[in-house]
Amino acid sequence: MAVVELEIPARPAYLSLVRLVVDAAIGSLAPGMSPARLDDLKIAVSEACSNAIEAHEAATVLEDPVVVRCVIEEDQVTVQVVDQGRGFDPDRLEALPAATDPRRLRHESGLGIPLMRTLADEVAFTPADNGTTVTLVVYRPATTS
Amino acid sequence: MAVVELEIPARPAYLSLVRLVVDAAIGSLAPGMSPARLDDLKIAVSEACSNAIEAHEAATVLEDPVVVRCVIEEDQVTVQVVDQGRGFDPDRLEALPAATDPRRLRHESGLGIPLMRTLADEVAFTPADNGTTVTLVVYRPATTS
Amino acid sequence: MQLRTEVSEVGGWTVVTVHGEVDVATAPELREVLVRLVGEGSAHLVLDLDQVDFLDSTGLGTVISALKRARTHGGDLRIVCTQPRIARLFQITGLDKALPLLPDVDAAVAGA
Amino acid sequence: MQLRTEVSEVGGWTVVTVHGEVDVATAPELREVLVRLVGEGSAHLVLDLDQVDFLDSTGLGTVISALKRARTHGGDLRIVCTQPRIARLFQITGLDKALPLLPDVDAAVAGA
Ligand SMILES: Nc1ncnc2c1ncn2[C@@H]1O[C@H](COP(=O)(O)OP(=O)(O)O)[C@@H](O)[C@H]1O
Ligand SMILES: Nc1ncnc2c1ncn2[C@@H]1O[C@H](COP(=O)(O)OP(=O)(O)O)[C@@H](O)[C@H]1O
Repeated sequence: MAVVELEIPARPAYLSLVRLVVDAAIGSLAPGMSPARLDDLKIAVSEACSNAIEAHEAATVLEDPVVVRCVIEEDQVTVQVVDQGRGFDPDRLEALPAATDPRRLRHESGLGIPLMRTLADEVAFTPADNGTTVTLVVYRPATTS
Repeated sequence: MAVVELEIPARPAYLSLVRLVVDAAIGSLAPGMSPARLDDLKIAVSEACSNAIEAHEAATVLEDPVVVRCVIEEDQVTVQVVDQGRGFDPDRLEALPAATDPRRLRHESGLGIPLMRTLADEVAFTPADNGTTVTLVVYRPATTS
Repeated sequence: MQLRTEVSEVGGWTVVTVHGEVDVATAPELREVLVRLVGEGSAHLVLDLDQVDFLDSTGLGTVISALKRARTHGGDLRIVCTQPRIARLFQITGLDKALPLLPDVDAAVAGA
Repeated sequence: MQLRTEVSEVGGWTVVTVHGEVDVATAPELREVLVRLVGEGSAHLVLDLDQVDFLDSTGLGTVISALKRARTHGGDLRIVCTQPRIARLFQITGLDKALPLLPDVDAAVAGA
């Protein structure tokens, strides 16, 4: 198991650094991940970080860092995004209208969590005393090493 | 002031990730640093991390992470490399023979700290209870923003 | 990497080619370009996403918002997108139903 | 990025072109290539560093070690290096005094 942890200021300008680190830490150090799965994970992590940064803005804790932890294991890669915002209940989010429903286009936001749920193999939102931890897991195919 | 912190396993395979993060965190977020000074800083940080990783190997604390902290301020960029090795006294290192001395070529190692001292504007080695903190500072020219 | 947009005219449509990454940091820039174009009377927009390196849900939101704005002003918005990793996001969110992904600018202008 | 080496022959010299990054993680690989070549009788070496993306003190140490090994075996080692950011490291450490940096493989083979 290898752990790479990144702490960033809660600012959108750092999202691209997060993606770069996920790419480098996982792309080069977790052989066997396909580029497509790595892309999926990068989008999911970026969504989780965007929400974390937004949560720090909403809670006016902009001085506190957002933590991104990558855990590389034999059979899976886990990325945790830890924020210190006010938390939320993921089960109480408004569901999006069906894709064919004309009202679907009213929704310019609220797409992040549905994307995460599709792109990652496992997603968990864990409330903490002080914020939220989003855990994203992508499975790795068995490698012959 | 912006702080980006990276924690890596004490393994040489992660050195290239460290350089990438220094490049991305400082190159894109600290305007005004010339590419040449950024290169200098990247080499100095890489040398400090190599020593930190070596120190963890020597102290058999390979499970403990090495921490790289980038602090971007108006007039300077600081990178600290924090290890949990056994520490050392930088003033007691053997001096290299002069460049013109034929014995100079006997020295295949011991080049890292002399490089850091030349490449960074300030270098400090701070012993801690538990390891060493190397602080590397590179000045930023005043920007007109 | 920054966002960069190129604007050109093809067959009466205003083509906006997007380069770089579209995320929370850069989407406002893209939104501004699109709002300005519609404001200037260019409500028939083709958004070419084939040079995009990254796009997230904020990017999708920006596209929806521009589509609605274009239609409100009597125009429309058409998307060029053949990169599977970008197209995938429109498919997952069902947006490709409302907003078909076209293979190139000519197809977009032809509306096919 | 990994280290990659290409080996060719020019005018009786064995030219090793190094691509990628030379650091603690990859220097052992480079060292192995150089040791093997000298062991196989190719003690006249040109090390072309112009395709290197990164080199640190471990890389410098590997160069010194290969130089000594080549000389012990009746040969020599010559460096091609025109990238200022790599050349700078040889200058700072004074190694360019013992080991001149040459502008290209032809100059290295000519020994000029
Ligand atoms: N880490 C978080 N902390 C607090 N609230 C969150 C967090 N993540 C998501 N949320 C809430 O869930 C909502 C839906 O998130 P999401 O699906 O990503 O869409 P969007 O961010 O576009 O609103 C957010 O608007 C926010 O209210
Ligand atoms: N962080 C550190 N912890 C413990 N010892 C260190 C550390 N950094 C440097 N040293 C000691 O200083 C010596 C010289 O370091 P350096 O000049 O980088 O050359 P090298 O690493 O090639 O020996 C090392 O060999 C090591 O003994």
